[in-house]
Amino acid sequence: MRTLLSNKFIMLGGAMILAMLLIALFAPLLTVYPYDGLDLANKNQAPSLEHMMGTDPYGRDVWCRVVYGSRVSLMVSFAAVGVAVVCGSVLGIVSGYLKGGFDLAAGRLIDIMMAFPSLLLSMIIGVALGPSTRNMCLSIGIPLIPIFYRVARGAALSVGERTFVIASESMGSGRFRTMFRHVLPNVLPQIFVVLSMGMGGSILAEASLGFLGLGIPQPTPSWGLIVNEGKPYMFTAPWTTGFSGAFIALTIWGFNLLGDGLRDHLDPRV
Amino acid sequence: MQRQNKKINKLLGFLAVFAVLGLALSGCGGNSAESGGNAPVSADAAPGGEKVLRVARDWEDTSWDPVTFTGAAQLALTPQIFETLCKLETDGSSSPLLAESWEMSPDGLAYTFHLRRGAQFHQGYGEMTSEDVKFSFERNLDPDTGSIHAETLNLSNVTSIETPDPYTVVFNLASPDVDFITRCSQYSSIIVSRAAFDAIGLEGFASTPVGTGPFAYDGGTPGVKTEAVRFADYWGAAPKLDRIVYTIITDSNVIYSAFENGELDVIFVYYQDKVNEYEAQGYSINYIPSDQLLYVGLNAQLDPWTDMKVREAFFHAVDPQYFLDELFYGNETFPGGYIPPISKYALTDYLKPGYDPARAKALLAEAGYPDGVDVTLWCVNDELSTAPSLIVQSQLKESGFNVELQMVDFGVFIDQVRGGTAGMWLLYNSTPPLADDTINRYTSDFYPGSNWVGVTDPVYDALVAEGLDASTEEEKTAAFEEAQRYFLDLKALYPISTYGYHFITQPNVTGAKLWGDLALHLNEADVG
Amino acid sequence: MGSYVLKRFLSAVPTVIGVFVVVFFVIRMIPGDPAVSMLGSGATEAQIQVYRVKYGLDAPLPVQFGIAFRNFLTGDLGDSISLYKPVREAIMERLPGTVQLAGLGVVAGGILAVFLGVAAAVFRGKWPDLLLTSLSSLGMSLPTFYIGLWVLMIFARKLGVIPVLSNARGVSYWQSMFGPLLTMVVGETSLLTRTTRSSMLEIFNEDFIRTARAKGLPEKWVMFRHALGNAMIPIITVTGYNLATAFGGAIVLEAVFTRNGIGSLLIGAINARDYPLIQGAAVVIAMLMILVNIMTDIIYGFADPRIRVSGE
Amino acid sequence: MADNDYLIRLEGLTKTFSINSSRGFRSARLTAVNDVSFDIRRGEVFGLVGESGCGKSTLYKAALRLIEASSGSVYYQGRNLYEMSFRELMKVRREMQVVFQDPYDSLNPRMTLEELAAEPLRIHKYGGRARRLARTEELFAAVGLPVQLIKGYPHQLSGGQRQRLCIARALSLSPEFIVCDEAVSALDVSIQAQILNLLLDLKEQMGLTYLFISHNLSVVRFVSDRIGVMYFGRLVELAGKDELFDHILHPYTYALLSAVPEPDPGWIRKYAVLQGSVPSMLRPQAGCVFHSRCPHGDRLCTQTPPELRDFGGGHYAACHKAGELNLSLDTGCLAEKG
Repeated sequence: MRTLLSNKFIMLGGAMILAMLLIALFAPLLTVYPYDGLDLANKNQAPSLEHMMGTDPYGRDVWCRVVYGSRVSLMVSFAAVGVAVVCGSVLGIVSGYLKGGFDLAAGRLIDIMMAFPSLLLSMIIGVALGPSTRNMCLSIGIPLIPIFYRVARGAALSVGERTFVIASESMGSGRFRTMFRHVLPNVLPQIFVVLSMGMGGSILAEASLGFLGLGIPQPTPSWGLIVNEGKPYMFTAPWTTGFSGAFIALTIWGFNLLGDGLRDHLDPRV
Repeated sequence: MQRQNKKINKLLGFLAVFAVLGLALSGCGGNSAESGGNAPVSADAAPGGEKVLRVARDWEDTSWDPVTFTGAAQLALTPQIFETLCKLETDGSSSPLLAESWEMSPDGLAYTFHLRRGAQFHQGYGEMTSEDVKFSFERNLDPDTGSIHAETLNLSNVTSIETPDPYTVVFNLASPDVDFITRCSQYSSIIVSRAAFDAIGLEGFASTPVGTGPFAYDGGTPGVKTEAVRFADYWGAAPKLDRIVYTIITDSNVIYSAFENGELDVIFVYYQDKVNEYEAQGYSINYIPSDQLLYVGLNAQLDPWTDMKVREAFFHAVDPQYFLDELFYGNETFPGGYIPPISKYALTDYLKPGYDPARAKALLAEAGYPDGVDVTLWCVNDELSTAPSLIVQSQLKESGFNVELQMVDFGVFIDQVRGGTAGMWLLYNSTPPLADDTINRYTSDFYPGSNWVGVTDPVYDALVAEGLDASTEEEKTAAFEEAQRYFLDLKALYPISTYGYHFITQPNVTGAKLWGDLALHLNEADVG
Repeated sequence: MGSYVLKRFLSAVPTVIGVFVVVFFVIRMIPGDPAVSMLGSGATEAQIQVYRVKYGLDAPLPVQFGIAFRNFLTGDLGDSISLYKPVREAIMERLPGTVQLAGLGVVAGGILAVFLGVAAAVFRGKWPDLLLTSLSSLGMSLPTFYIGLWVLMIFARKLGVIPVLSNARGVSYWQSMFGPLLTMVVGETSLLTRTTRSSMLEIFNEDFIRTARAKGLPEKWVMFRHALGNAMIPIITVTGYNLATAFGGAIVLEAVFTRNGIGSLLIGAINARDYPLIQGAAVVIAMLMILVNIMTDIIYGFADPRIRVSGE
Repeated sequence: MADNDYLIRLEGLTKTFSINSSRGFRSARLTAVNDVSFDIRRGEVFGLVGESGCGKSTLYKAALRLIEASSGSVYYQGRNLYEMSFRELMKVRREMQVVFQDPYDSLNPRMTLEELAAEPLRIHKYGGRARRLARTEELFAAVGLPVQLIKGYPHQLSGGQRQRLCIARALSLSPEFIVCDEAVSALDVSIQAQILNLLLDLKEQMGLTYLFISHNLSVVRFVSDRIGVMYFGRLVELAGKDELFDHILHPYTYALLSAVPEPDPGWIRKYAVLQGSVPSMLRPQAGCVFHSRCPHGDRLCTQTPPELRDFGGGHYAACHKAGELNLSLDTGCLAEKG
């Protein structure tokens, strides 16, 4: 019963994410109009046969903007989670395995990061580094580090006690080699489960920053930006924010479902 | 079984504690929030049919001390509270306000003002006298007031201010200043009460305004909400409104829905299509010719703009007509100069739009860029600048300029242009009614702080100096116009269009007037 | 137990100081000068210099840090550049708004979620479970601002039940709270329903549930006294941590519902490069988050003796 | 016993842990290994017995410097491990290997058997891939594992086979000294015998020296040449295998050995059940650690801790009354069935 349910989640979530990836991949084929440029003459037009999702306040086709936006949003989110996974896991494993002074120092650093609401930390870092797609990866990634740090540290603490790790040390393997060869491979499955949660959080952060006007700067189309562009006409021309918001929600939902399925599947207890 | 119950009771007890804690937090928050500005007064019109005007804006000066006011256009509640010696009319002339009359000495070195009698300050700080006028001007020179008006008031030219009697003030100047009267009708020369300053000091001035205007300050939270109530012993005609409530809402979207919901009476709208929409729905539309110009600046010290041909090519690459038609729906005009038409001394018909992409391409080829040149356009990432920058980008592409857009936060933008590292930028430039500052800023010694276009040309400097020292208006006008023509020929700044915006009122609101200082005065406003 | 609490608070002190130091230096990396941001693009060099001297912005960075840090230790957060008033006063004015929104949102969301979670657990595998689980994970996926905008549109514009301007005159306290609260509850309930469901499922497999049923206790009794009683521990913990993250959500909500909490104060401060205000607000938010985390740990410790003894 | 033909010598080895209890800030100190000294001769199987928790495992970890001892020193072939640099220590580790108790937990589930066996070779850079593979196949043969399993994963092996792989791994660098930490305790009896015989055969073939740690007395008796008895972190008695069983000197050893079930049905064994409470590790008592449970304890025992004295023939005991007590297993507790 449990695996059936969780498999259903994995399939459903996986399907949604796959759809998004395909849309991002085959963007040029799916779009007729240019995603950038300007056509003020027919701005804010309701969805019609011609423009499936209507046009945005600058006269561009919303469907094309959203499709190309998926490329940037997914790329930034994957990169941000990448940054978070690498930093968080490495810090977590070294803290969990070495314990001692490093664990205290890293713990303190992570506490500081967790003392900020993640959106606030993204805002401050985003504005400090300046608005560029590359900096966005950092400003969204850094607040996600604590999530992976805690999981990695917990796992490293328990794996560190396992006999084969002590055996490896007794064989004369250096601490870092032991960590890399023995601790890391056995910590990865737990990190993998949290990965999908991280992805959901990252896309949500990109959209929220976009909404507050602190997201990816104007020319590069991203979901957060499209929402921000449509915001002034939210009530008179709701389709711009509506459809981009829907894409954001669907993608996050996909990742959450995938995360649930994975956790149920991997975690025998539930 | 017994032990089990005890445990669960304890747990449920904790949940209750946690819930109560949450509510308590919010409970105690509740009442203080009540006092914090959204007092649950009953229906909107307070008892006894008090006439309340609800104004909304997306930004405001958060300090009430006049020394910190930076621009006329943003003022909304301040004009109702403070007054100046003279009132600037829309035609540029000045008429009596706190000063009943004034005369200038034949040699133009002394101005004598005869003050109105019985003009009272708010909050019982007594009658306005010449002492207050002297204090209001001289405090701008005191470094720790942090005043930014010493320059705009040209105080360095004022040798002394005499107060022979409580109702007469004499300003002695070192050299004649043709626009002295205009300076005395600007927001930088607001008259404040010396007695009030002695009582509440600088901090007090920042949080509570004390003026002589028709409405007096009545509490509020800066950056959130402020209220002003009718001033009983106002010297002039008593205002019809009882109270003005003035709210700051950053999200323009929310301002519109609140206005359409009838929760606001007066709002300021920057988007032309929104204005047309409201016009169609029968709201009353009032155009404010703003002191702002939409322009694109070029830094003549940076490549590729050092080459005159490239700048010329740029001038042929921009089509202002598209902006006027598509962006501003014909409500704005091509300024023809870098000083807004409503400002004094503005040269308005010198520059002619010369949109000619072919010519631009040819010029670029001559300048050594046969297959186009890569340039960067810096602009602020607010809703206003997005559309124009995209238009500039697409237009320039046709003439061989591949434009990379850098839409950045205001602080970052200013850092770039003031640092002299921005090659090309787009901005709404604001100029006070007196154009002296704007003309003066492009002289060499202001580079790069204010002179972002990198023009360091001695001829222009000389012409500007000549204008500033002119003793008669005709001389000043001639010199300034010559200077403007020279500057425009340098092709370092392309003014695209004038930029005004609208204030829109509910149909039942009447009498909101616009003075020469481009601020909305509600002396005669009424909620019908 | 007392020393456990004392130890937690002491360990929080370096974190708060760390937050202050981090914010101090990171915001100074932000390009753009507070003086220029305040004075606008038309400001001349002289005006800017006057301004910088007044707020001590021209002193070398270490000196500025020394002054700010000493004041911070004595509890003085300095004066806000953009609001011309002490930072503490500006924050205290806006803090109740955010705390009450976050507090009420999480508690109301929590209570609703407990029932939905139990229902999902009871009907495990059947349609209510699938519906509730999918809905809750959808609820978690919708960005806060998205829900907020639609709530504003439906309730304020179409139904006119609540005012668009929550801080307008004549608006009752509950009217102004309805919109943001509803938005927050949607998010919080989704988060907690899943926790309740999984902790209930976990409890179902425990032996004492089987013994309770074996003794012939009525199903309802078993469900609420035994199962829910023990499932409360993870629920309380997640509720506590949600309260901490709810402050983040409040920032966006305040932008949508014109609520003047500490979130909108902070956004304004960042745009105006108001260094003292950003530092003050960030530190206060950090203290709130830490306080809530410690409180949750304490309640968690009380509720579950096992945790308290091992003193993790 | 000549001074220098020992392989490894422990001198006053002590290890204390500090545990910060959640109560407050006082951190209690727990002495797991308390001033233990003994030698292990080359080619010998040195058995170490004691109740679980008496510090046996901590002792070998401190001896191999896998954990840092609080005081004392360990001489391996004349060189003190605690004075070596990290790099030198790593080189010496090649000659000292460990076989662990739980075969299921001592093999990384995500590595193939070949990688597992060859890991020590890779760590110490022993020749190229081909030579490593050859060496691995040689080891598989030595421990009686079918070579075709080389590509398989740990979960495909039985308990006995996994322990054989652990032994193969330990032998890969042809070490001098192997510590068997409860090496057979996790296996069922039939497999235990095979592994024990394999260990003894390998000792003969490769001239190895074992430190064989176990709580199972009959296994230790079968394998060891000399046996040390530990109680509460201290070495209480040390003697040759037969000498120990025939002339017990320390009361604790007597109680311990009397608990060994008598295989011969003809005899009924009376078990010397110990009274009194086990002292708490956190608050060490004065005098002999065993006095609270020792039937022969007197005032002297409660004051001065007994030294490990030599009673001739390599028989040492740490008890004031050693030699005076009648602790023989036969008379003390064996009676013919009625």
